[in-house]
Order: sequence, then structure tokens, then C-alpha cells
Amino acid sequence: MRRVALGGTLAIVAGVAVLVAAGSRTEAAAPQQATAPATPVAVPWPDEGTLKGPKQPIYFRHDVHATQYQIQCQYCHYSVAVASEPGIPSMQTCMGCHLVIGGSDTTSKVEIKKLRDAWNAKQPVEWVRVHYLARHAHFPHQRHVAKLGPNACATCHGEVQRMPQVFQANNIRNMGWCISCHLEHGVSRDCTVCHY
Amino acid sequence: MAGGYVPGVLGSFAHIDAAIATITALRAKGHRDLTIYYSHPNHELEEAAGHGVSPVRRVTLLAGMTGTCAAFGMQIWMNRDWPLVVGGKPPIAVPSMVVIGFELTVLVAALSTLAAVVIFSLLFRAKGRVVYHERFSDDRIGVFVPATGAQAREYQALMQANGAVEVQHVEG
Amino acid sequence: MATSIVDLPTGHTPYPPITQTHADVTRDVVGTLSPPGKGYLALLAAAVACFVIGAATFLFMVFKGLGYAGYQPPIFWSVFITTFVFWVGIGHAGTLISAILYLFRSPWRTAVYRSTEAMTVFAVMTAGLFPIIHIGRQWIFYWLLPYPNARYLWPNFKSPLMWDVFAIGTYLTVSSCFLIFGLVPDVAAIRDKVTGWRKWLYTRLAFGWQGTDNQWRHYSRAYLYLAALCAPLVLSVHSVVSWDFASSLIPGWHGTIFAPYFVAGAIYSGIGMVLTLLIPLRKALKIEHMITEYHFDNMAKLTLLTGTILFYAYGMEYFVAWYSGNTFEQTTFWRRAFGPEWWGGWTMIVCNAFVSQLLWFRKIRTNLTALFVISIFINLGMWFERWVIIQSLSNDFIPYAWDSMNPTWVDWFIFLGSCGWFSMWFLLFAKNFPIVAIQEIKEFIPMPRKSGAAHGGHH
Amino acid sequence: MSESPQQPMNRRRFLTVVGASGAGAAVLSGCSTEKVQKLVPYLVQSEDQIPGLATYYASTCTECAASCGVHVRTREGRAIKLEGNPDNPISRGRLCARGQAGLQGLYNPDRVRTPMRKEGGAWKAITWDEAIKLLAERFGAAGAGLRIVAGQARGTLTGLMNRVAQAQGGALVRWEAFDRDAERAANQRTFGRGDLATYEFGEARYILSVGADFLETWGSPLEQARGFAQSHGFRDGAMARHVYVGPRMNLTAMNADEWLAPRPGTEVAFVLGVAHAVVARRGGDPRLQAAVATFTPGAVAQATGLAAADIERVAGEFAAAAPSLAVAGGIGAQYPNAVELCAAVNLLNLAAGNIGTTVRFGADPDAREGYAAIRRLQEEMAGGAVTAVLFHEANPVYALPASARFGEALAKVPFKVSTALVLDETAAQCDLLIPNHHALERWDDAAPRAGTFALMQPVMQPVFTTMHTGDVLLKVAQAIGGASAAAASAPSFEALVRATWQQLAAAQKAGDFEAFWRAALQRGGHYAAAPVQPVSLASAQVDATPAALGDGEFVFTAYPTSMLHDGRGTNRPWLVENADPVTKVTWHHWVEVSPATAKRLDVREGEIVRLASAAGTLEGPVYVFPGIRDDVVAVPLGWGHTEYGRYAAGRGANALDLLAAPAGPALPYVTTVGVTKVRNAFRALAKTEGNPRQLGRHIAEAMPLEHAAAGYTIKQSWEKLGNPEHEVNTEAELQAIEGFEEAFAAARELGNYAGEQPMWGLAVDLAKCTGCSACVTACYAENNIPVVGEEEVLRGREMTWIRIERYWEGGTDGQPVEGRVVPMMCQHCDAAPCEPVCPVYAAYHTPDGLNGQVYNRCVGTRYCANNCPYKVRYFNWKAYNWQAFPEPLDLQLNPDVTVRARGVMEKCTFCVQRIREAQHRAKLEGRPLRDGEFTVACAQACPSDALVFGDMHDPESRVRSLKQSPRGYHVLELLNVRPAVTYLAKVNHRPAPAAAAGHGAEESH
Repeated sequence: MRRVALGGTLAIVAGVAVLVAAGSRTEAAAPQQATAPATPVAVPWPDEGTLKGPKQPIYFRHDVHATQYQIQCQYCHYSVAVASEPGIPSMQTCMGCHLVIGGSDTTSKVEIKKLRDAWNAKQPVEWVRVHYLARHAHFPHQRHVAKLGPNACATCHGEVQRMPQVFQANNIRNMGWCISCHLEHGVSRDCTVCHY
Repeated sequence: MAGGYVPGVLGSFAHIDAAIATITALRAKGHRDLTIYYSHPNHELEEAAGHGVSPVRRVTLLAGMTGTCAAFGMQIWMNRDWPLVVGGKPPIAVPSMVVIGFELTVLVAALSTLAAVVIFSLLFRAKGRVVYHERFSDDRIGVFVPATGAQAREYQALMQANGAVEVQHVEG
Repeated sequence: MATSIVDLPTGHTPYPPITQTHADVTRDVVGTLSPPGKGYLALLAAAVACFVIGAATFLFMVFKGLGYAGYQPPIFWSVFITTFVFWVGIGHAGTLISAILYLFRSPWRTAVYRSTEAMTVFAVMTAGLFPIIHIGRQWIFYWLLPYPNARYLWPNFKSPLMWDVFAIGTYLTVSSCFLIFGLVPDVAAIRDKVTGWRKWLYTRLAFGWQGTDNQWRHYSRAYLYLAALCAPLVLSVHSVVSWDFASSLIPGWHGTIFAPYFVAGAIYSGIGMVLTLLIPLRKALKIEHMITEYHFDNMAKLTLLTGTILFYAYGMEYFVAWYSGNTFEQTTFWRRAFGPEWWGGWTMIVCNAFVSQLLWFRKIRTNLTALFVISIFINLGMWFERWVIIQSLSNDFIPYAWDSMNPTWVDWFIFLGSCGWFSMWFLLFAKNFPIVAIQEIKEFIPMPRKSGAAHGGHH
Repeated sequence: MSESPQQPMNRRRFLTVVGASGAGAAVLSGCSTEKVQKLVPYLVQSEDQIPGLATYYASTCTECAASCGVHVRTREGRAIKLEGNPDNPISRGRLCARGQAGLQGLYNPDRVRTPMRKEGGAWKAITWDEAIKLLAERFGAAGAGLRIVAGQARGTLTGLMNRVAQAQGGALVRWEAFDRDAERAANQRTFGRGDLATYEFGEARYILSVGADFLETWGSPLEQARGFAQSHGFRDGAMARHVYVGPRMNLTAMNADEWLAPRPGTEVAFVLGVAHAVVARRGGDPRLQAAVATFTPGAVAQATGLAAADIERVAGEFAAAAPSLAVAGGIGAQYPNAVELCAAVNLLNLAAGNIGTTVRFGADPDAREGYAAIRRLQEEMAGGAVTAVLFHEANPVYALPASARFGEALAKVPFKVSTALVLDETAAQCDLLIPNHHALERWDDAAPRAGTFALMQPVMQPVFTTMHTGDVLLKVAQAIGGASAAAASAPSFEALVRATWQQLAAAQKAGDFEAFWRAALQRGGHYAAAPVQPVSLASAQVDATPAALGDGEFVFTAYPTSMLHDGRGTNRPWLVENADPVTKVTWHHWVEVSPATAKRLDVREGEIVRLASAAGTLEGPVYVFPGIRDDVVAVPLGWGHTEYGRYAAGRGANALDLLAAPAGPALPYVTTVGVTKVRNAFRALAKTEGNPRQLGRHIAEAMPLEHAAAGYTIKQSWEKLGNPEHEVNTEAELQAIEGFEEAFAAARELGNYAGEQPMWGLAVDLAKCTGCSACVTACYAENNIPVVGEEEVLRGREMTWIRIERYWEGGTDGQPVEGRVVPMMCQHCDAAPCEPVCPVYAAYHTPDGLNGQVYNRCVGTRYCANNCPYKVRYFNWKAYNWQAFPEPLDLQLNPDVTVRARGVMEKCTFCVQRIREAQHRAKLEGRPLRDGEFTVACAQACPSDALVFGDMHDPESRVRSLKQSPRGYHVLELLNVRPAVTYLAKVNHRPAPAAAAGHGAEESH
């Protein structure tokens, strides 16, 4: 009889234990790295929609620009170190190179032509936005770059320089993603640091 | 009577003293495996059946204590996990935990008590299927004693002697 | 087989004679489950209709915004919380009668406790809806539960509202367990009487109950402990609800008297609702001989007691306001009595404090018509008590922000819906489950003996 | 309106211009799921626009004639906030409510989006080429019949208009509602010069205002408010005394130490009475002495109905004070004899020796006639002499009394053009609309006064396909050719402006023009000292006979409010919902009657009365108002638009309808009326006020000057005034207070709370605060606060994070009525009652001492709001975020602040977004935050510098020193909630009326 009572109690204790243990960081997703091809040429060319991430009006290849031609992120995303917004390159910036660079092969020629046409038509290209937070979360890029260094982009964006087409490598819209990193670096996770 | 029942004798009584007399007699013969049916709690019958106090009470107590600990544990741990100051109170403010402590105590205790009843009722009942009669939930008292052969016939006689309204001999 | 008067333990009021056999009891109670008549169906239809109206209104509000209800800052709570407290209060009589009176071995509870307990559960079910109805973003109400989430956030256990979540949750769970637990042997009894689909249904609901000595042994113990656990719950739940108000600093809310005052009020309103329901019910179900004047007399006494406590509490509130010399309290109570909303305050005082005093007279206590009318007043009065308490918000610390309450159709339709929801469940219960506890009534009827000597083995 | 061929600036095209991801701001709110978002790059990156960082441009406010300098805060190419320009001598970095609301003129959803032509009574969108072609024909043909009506515009554009008009033989008519014609005429008479003086309120030790609402609409309100705060705000033991004389208590009077209400129209006698005392003391020009000789206190008392003692006292004090200042000429007290009144005040200032010290001439180069001119135009039009007319920033059809019959006369003009941004009453009668750029979209300049040259530059792409009126005129002139072409030849108006400034540069002896120009652009203009010109008495002639007002039972005065001005503010939701500072009414006009009169007429608040004058009738809901004479009724101006957009049209009635428009230098705003109650008619007033009395709760504290000077604390002063002792704490309470300190310290050691943290706090000096409500509008603009509309205000649901509470003191049993104001915003309590009751930690305390409100966590239990003793939490009862910002108003939204969703609680955050921005900047520059490096929106706007924000842990900070002032107190201190906001008690010249302590219920209502 005692044994039975004990058994019953143990069952309950177990239940409670689960409840408490449940609090432990089950969802603290570790930053998964972008699984992008190692070399730029290894991808379908042009994109037949087989790639991850939204299809862009122009098949702009971060891997070609950032890896093959070694262009720094901040060359185009010029305000990332000074402002909360990273900024996207003006058409002028694109044309700065592509006035002269017309593309190596037919497909790239096609894509670059799209750009030039847009420029001549004075119609900016409407890129599909890949990374964005809810409006109630404020993410000051400059502070993060200042703390983690200029090559910190990959921490959240994944290895964009290896992506033929940009996709969301990490679930940055999950608050847990931010918090786990803030805990890691021992920086404040006070609510009004981001939410106001 | 379909098979599969525990063989024995089932007596159905309209009078409580008759039932009790039978039970006492059978217990005197060393039977601890009687099954007694009655439609509502009745102390005389409970005494006659001669059980000790139900172990449910221990479960209730332990479960209650567990509930209290769980409640305080949960609150303290969660308050430490992400400490936020409200109204200038310290994150871990014990007085504010009392209410939830109490509520969880009751909740866990109550639910475990129910669970215990189910478990025990299953644990300590006679092995096998014991024959039952619908009037036991109405106004009859049933006494079943597992027995076979001669013994069964003897008990049959005993019950009739004690004034059973109806006696039924169940073969295996 | 006729038996004479039961001999009760000394010190108890004599129990009216039951000239019935166990078989009669079973038969009568099963009789209440006979197929419903037109009247019943009409009532049920009405209840469902009200509920549908309320539900529709609620959906409208969810999509269009709380603003369509009559909120008027600084009154940030209004009819919804009023009604919430109203129903929680009603959900007290049941457990009081079934648990506390059980522990006190008060004999008159047996006939009425099943129905009151059912009422309790349904009232709490109704009340439980309102915290969800009244919040601004109903679709994330579950954020109030301490569940592990992607944000690593936990709720604030210092908030009285969290206490509420746990108190109401526990109360609902435990009281429904208590109800179901008590039902099991009765359901078994019915199972053995009926046929067809009901047989099938009640067989499942009886959980294999046979009433063996072993089952009874654990059952009666467990029932005792459940009762013991429920007893403090009755007192705690409404205390916690009262702390939703008392732990704030609004003048008119911030009072130490609140917990006892609320509990008394809750029981008062609970019994009030019991009377409102039982008086017609016993006629409809033809169980007058089981629920007799004797029971109503006792319930009326309980009403008188709690009503008098309320009387005292009201007086004390005003006294403290005056005696404290606190200008905020004084202004609030002054306006409660003579302000623009004086009528609310007076309705509450008349219906609760004064009307209940009529019950000093036995004539009134045993006159069911009178009791019924009084019970209506009680329900009204207790709803207004909560209304008046909420109204303390309308004139708190900053005079510049003062405003008055002003409900709209949304408030009223949702209130109506809650009544429909409650009645719906109660009606369904009354027709499908024994509204009187068979096994406990039987306890009062001594088993027949060969010797014939009526030797009741009770207590 | 149909779409224009040049397709107006819709959101999409707007983005293509401004680009950048932040654009569109935080319109998506709370936890709404977001659709596919587009990133639209700039075509060409403008070097001064960095996404995520605000860019400031200097410009000039055009909301009233004062022409304050402003800084325009832009984000991603959108102007999102107007702030004062610190370099500008007029605004000195502050900005009033009307100025702030300029943005809602820019983004007003009712703006005329394209040029339009009326064909068969219907408006049809046309192209600019068509419009200019049409203008050229008709103006060319107009010849001498051409009139250009220009409002406040002054500077290059006025010059251009003048030339264009005259080239045709036509004329430029300059008229501005509330133009100070009476003063001009009086100055002409007294000093022989028709320009306006400027007044140094900051230096005056005694201010006597006769009907001049210098804190609201008269003159240069912002500048005057600053000056008033300087002299009248309590500073090192002294403060000036301010007496207001007029029939009703307006905001200016409410801030006076004494309000005198002589019989309406007899103010002249009163002023001369004061002058009499001054002359008696100081002598002066014999003509002067002769003019005032007969005005002994007795005689004046006879004439004005004031007590001789009061007159003698005031006169004596005025004479004793040096320098003193007397001003007159406010619209609310503009009687038929307004000129006499202003002349009398001139004499008084002359006698008191204020001319040249507090009253300075030579600052206003711009002598002109206003009312007379527009009246002449009306006659010419009625006579058919006008063949074409252009209205620029002028709306005479609305702003002149109906009895002036301007509209009917206008109908006779064959070709009528308006440059109005929003279709107003005058534009509605026109044949052609050529919408001008908004001031923030265009090049322009102004010369508000000698020495101050204000510049306007486009800070963003035009929101709609509008065109600069200057450019239009240039094009038209060229198209006409001949004299016109010669008179107005420039490639563009911008070039014209530059040309003007080249001359200016030359005149200012600036060497390099480019440098001069760049400096001007950066500083918003060129600011040089203007020499004070000496003036001498030309004539001391004054006629003191009381104004003939008419034979109605009540004197009626129509007065402008600080929000709506002459009605041009009524299409700005921020101004319409920002409660009138005195009456606290929003969204509708009202009829002010005194309590006694209300009793006599048997009317209660909200009941409708009909006012009937010789000129017309007007109905309106009664507002019972202790600040008005029993024989006077008053109605605010600015309501009763028939056009002018969704917010203004059809709201209330126009008080001008009761006025006559007689010949004369100035339009009188006072007449007499009969008042009758309209049976069974009622209209609830959307007041933001619950109970007008503070019931002795020590919310808005005041102390006598002597006590303040002696350095008493509030409590000491309170007891010195013979009141029962202030709240005393018992032993237990004191222990609890100590205990709190420890608990709070302990609490701060966990997690984010450990270590050194700033502690943000705010100090509010009630001795300076005038209740002007500029802070309220600033808060609306900064924090994306929605305007909820009349119905919601009636339910008390306005969202004003900061509100100005106005409490009446006295007014009963012979005590003078005193209005006290107290700005009420979230107090960010250390022991905040709102925090512990939130079940989800949406309200909690941040490490830097803020009372954080996390919108996206809020589930909306609203317990926090219930438990807030200050009632400063506001709930989104409906989807205000969708209702309140019709396109393109949403372009104004501050991208740094979440727009709150339906069902969440919100409140003052101490502009946490500004705090964080400053912290980011400091961190990047690797330095600590400096005190005063940034401030909160309300403090930044406050014209009288009554609010000071800063870090209370910083021993050097200004806020900390202010908090230690003996006048400092916390509202509802007895609750021990530890507010971070400290109020500094108002200082009175007379002992404060003993506020009824204890049981105050009978006072309530």
C-alpha cells in the first residue's frame, strides 16, 4: 500500500518536474549556417526558381559580387555602420560599375540589361525584401556592427556572400533568436532597448 | 449465466442484518476475498467488510505538498530566469507567491486524489470478473464469495439460511 | 416495506419524514429524466438563442474593437468585469453547500447539493469567459499562462490577474471533478434502470461503477478529502477575485474588508440564484417531496446570515471612509450615495442589505413565492453591487479625468449571451443527470431489517 | 476630384523618390502580419539623406504672420516633425502648437492635388500648361481690373505679385485676418508712423494688457510667451506682475495675476486713468497731461464700473514699476473704438517712459492697411471694376463677416483664381485652382521684421503635383509678354529669391555671396540687429467716450483661439482635438456665459442658445464659464467652415456671422446680441475635462511670491497660510518608505538592473507654464498619437499622452477666479502602481528608471490604467492607427515609434526613442551622454521653457538642480509612488485661495 502511494506521488512529481523543466531553453535555435554552394558557377544560371529565397526582379548574385569580385558589404550597404538602417545601393551605385561592365555570358548580359533599361527609364528596381523585423522591434545596425565588427553580417544574415540568391538563413523574426545572442554577449535584454 | 465469471456464490439481500450476518459468517470462515455490493455508503456494511482506512489520504497529503513546492519552485525559477522590476518590488517577492502556492496545492491534491481512487479501486478488487446484478445499485445488497463444488453449495445454503432473497451459484 | 422517521444524530434539526423505499427514490429520480416537454424545449431554445446573440456580439467586438462597448475612461473596466464577478459569485453557493455543509454533516444539503453544485460549475464556466471577452486582444489571452515560449518570457506572478487565472482555473477544475465524482454512483444507478442509447451512454459515464465494498471504501474517503479541499477553495476564490480590486489603490477598492465582504456577497448571490432555479425546478421535475420547505427554510436562513454580513460590510465601508479622513475615499463614497450615479448605490443597498432582512420571518422563509421574488431582488442587487464597485473608478484621484459609466448595446448583448450560456448548460444537465443525489438520499433511509426494528445506521 | 494626367504623388511614386527601407514608417503595428515588402532604391543617392538617420533643414513657419524659424526633421526624405530653430531670434528653438501642426497642412489629405478648373460647377483636373495658358489669357486681358489678394506673404513673392499686378495696371491687395490695423492707425495718430512696435515682455516688470492676447494670437505669440516666462516666471526671488483687462478671461488673462473686467468698451477710460496716475507721478508732455487730466480714479470708476480702489492700486503699481509695458489691440476686445484704445495705450507707454525700452519702433518696415483695403476691394468687385482676381494665402469669404457681402461681390468677378492648398470657401467660388507648394516644398523668404530675414527651402519632393505660385506668376508673365514679361523675368522663382538675397548680402556687406547664402540656408535666414528708431508724440488726441456697441441685451465678443487662429487651423486634426487651453473643449464651437447668466437664462452646459445680433444669428451649446462678465457672451472663432476639408467643413458655426462690417480702419469683433434658449436642444460638449475643481487635492500647487522668495517649501507655505498641516507620515509609513529604498536597491542588482544606470526625470515649472498646449501637439507629432474624433472624445478616449489640466480656484464667495494649469504626463513612478498589476510584464520598470510600456506584449487587461493614480494611460479602444492617418497623413509618422494597434495600452514613454537614439550616437562616438544633448518632444517645444528633461543621477544636470528647488513637489505625493516628474509650484502675487482640504465632494461638479 505504501509502495502504491509512493508510486502515485512519484507520478505527480514527474508531472510537475516536466512543467518546470519545460521552461528550459528548448527553442534556443543555434545559428544554422547558410547552406549555399561553395562556388558561384555551381548554380543554375539563370535561376529557374530552383533556388531558395524569393525571386528578385533582377537576378542579382551576391556570391558573384561579394565572393568572386570581393566587394565589401558596406560598399553597397553604405549606412550600416552609422545608422539603424543598412541602406540599399542607389541605382547610381549599380551603374557606377555596370556602365562599363556588361556581363560575361549571355545570361548575365540579359540581367545587366534589365538594370540599364531601368536606369535609362529612371525607374528604380523594386527588390523583394528578404530580411525585415516586425515594426515594433527596432534593430540598430550601427550598434551591432560596432560591437561585432564589419563582418558580423553573417551572424544574422548567414553567408550571403555565398548565396546566388538571398534567403533568410536564420529565423531573425523569432525573438528567441535575438535574446539568445544578447545573453551570450551579456548585453542588456531590457524590453525597451528594442521595443518602443 | 455466460462463462468467464469467477466461480462462486452470489447472494442478494433485501435486509441489511441478513447481509451482515452472512458476511460475518463467511469472514469467520477465513474469506478475505468477498465482494459486497451496496447502493450507497453504509457504515455497518463497511465495518462488516472489515477494511482498514483507505490509503487515498496519503496520496492527497503528498500531492498537496508537491503542489505547494511546484508552485513556489515555478514562481521563483521563472522570476529569476528573466528578472523584471515592477512597482519597485524585488523580482522574487514571496508574499505575492502565496496565492498561487495555495491554488496549486489544492489543484494537484484534488486531481491526484481522483487518480488514486481510480488506481486503488482497480488494484484491490477481486481478481477476474465478478457477477453483478442491476438491483445492487437500487435497493439490494449483494454478497459474492468465490467458491466451487461442495463449498459453493454450503455457502448457498448459508445464504438462504440467513434470508437471502435470491442466491445464485456461478459455475466457472 | 414502509419505514418510519429516521432518527438523526442529536443536535440536528429534525429531518422531515421520508416515507419512501430505496426503490422509490431511484424510481423518482430516474423519473426526472423522462423525455422533455414543450416547455423545456422552449426554454432551451430561448437560452441557446440568447447565447448565439451574445456570441455574435462578441465576434463583432473582436473584429471591430472593444471601443464599441461602453468604456469611458477613467472607467477601464465596465459591464464585462461586473458580470464576471457576478457569475463567479454565483458559483459559490454550490461548493459551499456540497463541501462545507458536508463537512459540517448538515443533513439538509443532501437534497439540494447536486443541483447547486451543477449551478456552480456552469456559473464558473460562464464567469471564465469574461476575462477573455474583456481584454483588448482576445486572440492572445493564452499569454497569461506560464508556458515555455520562443520569447523566453514568463507571466508576472505578482499580478492579481495571474492569481485570478490560477484561482478560477483551479476552482473550475476541482468543482467540476467534485460534481462528476459525486455523480458516478448515481449514474450507475440510472445505468441499471434505463435502456437503449441511454444505457450505452450511462454505462460509459459510470466508469464501471458497481458499488463494491472496495470501491465504496476509497470513494467515501476520497469524497471526504475532496470536500475538505473544496471548502477552503470556496473561501479563497472570491477572496482572490476581491484582491483584483483590493490590491489596487483606487479609492473604494483599496479596502482590507474586501475579501470577507466579497465571500459573503458571493454566497449570498449564490443562494439567491439557487432559489431562483430550484423553486420552479422542483415543480417541473415533480420532486417536491424531496426538496421541501424544510430545505428552503434552511437556505433562506443562510441567505439571511450572509445578507446581514453584507449589511454590516456596506455600513463599514462608509464608516471607514468617514473615519479615515481620507478625502479620496470620502469623495468616492459621497458620490456613490449622492453622486450622478446614486441609483446604482441605492439599488445595491436596498436589494441586498434591506430585502434580505425580510427573511427574519419564518412565514416569508417558507413562502416559496415570496422567496422567489426575493431571490430575484438578490440577483439584481448583487449585479449592481459589482457595478457600483467598478464605478469607484469614475471618480478617483485626478478630478480632471473623472467621467461616468455608460454601457452600450454590446455590453448588454454579451451579458444576455452569458445568461443564455449558463441556462443552456443548466437545462441540459437537469434533464440528463440526476438533479438529486440518489445515493445520499438513500443514506437517510435505513436499510430494512428482518428484525423490522428501524435502526438507522447513519453517522 | 478626378485623377490628373500628371498622376499625383501617390505612396508608390513617393517611395521611388525617397527610397530606403524605413519609408512608410511604422504604420504596420503591434503584431500585424506583414505582406511582401518592397525595397525601392534611390535613383541617385542624395548625400544628405542617410536611411535611419534624421536630417534637419532650417526653414520658416508660415502658420501665422510671426514667421518663426523652424527646423524640419526629415527621415528618408519625408518631413516628420517641425521644431524651433535655435538660431532664429523669434523662435529660439521653440515652436507653438499651430507651428507644429504645419505638417498636417503639408500632408493634409484634402489638399488640392492638381490644378483644377471649374466647368459647369464641377471641378476638372487640368495640366499645369493648360492652367498657365488660361491664366495668361485672362490676366493679360484683365488689365487694370487685375487684383492680387495676398495674405501674410511678405518678401520676394509679394514683390513679384506687386510687379505682376502693376504691370497690368492692376493692384496688389494685402490683407490678413487679425491684421493689427487698429494699432497701425493709432501709431499713425500718436507717433505719426503707421508701423507696428515690438514689445519686450522679457524686460517689463509690470505688464498691463488691455485685451491683447499676447500668449495666443496677438503679435508674435511664441516670442512674447518666451518673454513673459522670462519676466513673469519666478526667478531669483522676483517676478513681474501681469494685469489683464478685458471682458473675458482668455489664456493670457488666465496667466495674469489679476483680471479686471470693466464695462465693455470703456477700457479707454481705464487706460487713461492709469496714465493719469503715471503723469501725476512723473509729469510729461503738456499735451499728454491735458489728455489725461480728467481721468481721476473716481471718474474712471464711474465710467468703467470698476472699484476706484482697484484702479488706484493698479495705476499706482504701474507707475511705480520700471520698466513697465502696456499693450492693446487683441481681437477679442477689438471694439469700434479700437483705435482710441490703442492710442490711449500709446500715451500710457509714453507717459511711463516705455517707448524705446519695452516698446520699440523701427522693427516693422511694413506699414500697410488691411481691413480698409479688402473692404475697398469688395466695393470695387461689387461695382464690377474687377475683371480678374487671384487669392494667395487669403480666405476673405470665410474670414470676413457674412455681412461684408464679400462672397456676393466676388461672384461678380468674371475670372477668379486661388492658390489655396486646400479648397477653402474663397477657392470654392473661384474658377481656377492653382495649388501652391506647401511652405516645406518651396523656395520662399520673409522679412518678419527689420533685421530678420527668414528663408524657406524645399525640404522634400512635393507630395502632390502642385506648383510654386512664384513660378506660375513668372511663367504667366512671360506668356503675357510686354510689360509683364519685363516686370517679372527670372528663370525660376528660386533664382528670384537668390537675387533678392544677393542684394541683401550686398546691403549686409557680406563678402562672398555663396558663403552668405550657405550660412543663410543652414541657419534658416539672416539675423541682424535692427536699430531702435526714436519716436515722438505727434498727437495726444484720444476720445474716451465708450464704444457704441448696439442695444442688444448682452455684449458679444468673437475671439480667436490659440489653436484655430482665424480658422486656418480647423483642418488640422491635431489642433481641433487639442483642447482649447481655457475651456478644454474640442471639435465644436461653444457659447460662453457666466454662471450667473446661465442661471438667469436657465441653461446648463450643452443646452443650445440662439444669439441674435443686428447682423445675424448663431446657435451653439452653452459653456458655463467663470471667466466672463455677466453681461457678456463670447464665441470662439475658427468654426463653421463650409469648405476646407473633411476635418473643418460643417463643424460648428462661424461667430463672424453676428458681426457687422462697418467702414473704418479695423473690423470690430464686438457687438451686442440678444440671447434666447432653444427648447429641448442639446449638444454635449466634447470636453477633455471631468471636474474643473481640484477639491483640495494639491495637484496644481501655488504659493505666494513672498513665500517663494523666502525659500519656503510647499508644505511650509501651506502651513504659513494658516492651513492644517500637510500630509504627515506615521512611523510605520516612514519605515515603509525607507523599506522601499532598500527593496528598490536590492531589486536593481538582478540581471539588467545591475550597475550604474541613468535615471531619467522631468521637472515642470508651473510658474512658467502658461497652458498653451504646444507640448501636446509636439507629443502628437513625435509619438504618432492618433486623433480619435469628437465621438470618442465625448467618451473620454482622447489619446493625449501629455495633457494640460486646468483647475479653477476661487470664483466663489467673492474670491477672484484663478485658473491653474498643470501638464500631466506619465510620472514614471519608481513604485509605479501600474506595473505589478500587469499579468504579462507589458508594463514594467526599466533599468534607466523609465516606466516601460511594451505594446507588442500588451494583451489589454487595462488594469494598469485603472491603477494609475494620474490617469495618464491611454487605450486603443478601436483601430485608431488605421482611422487617424488617411493617406498621405501617414507619411508624417515617426518611423522610430511603433504605431499602436487596436487593443493595446499606451502612454508617455519619455520619448524613449530619443533616449535610445542619443545613446546610440554617444556609444558610436565612445563618449557618455551629455546633459541637454537631447530632450523630450514636449520640453523641446515649450515656448516658456517650463519643462526640463534629463538624467537625475547626473549631479550636473539641470533637471536635478530644479528638482531640489524648495518649490518642488510631487502630485499626489501621499501615495508614495515616487514619481520621476517633479512640479515646481506656481508663484502668485496674492496669497493663494485656501484650497478646501478634506471632504470636497460638494464642490465636485
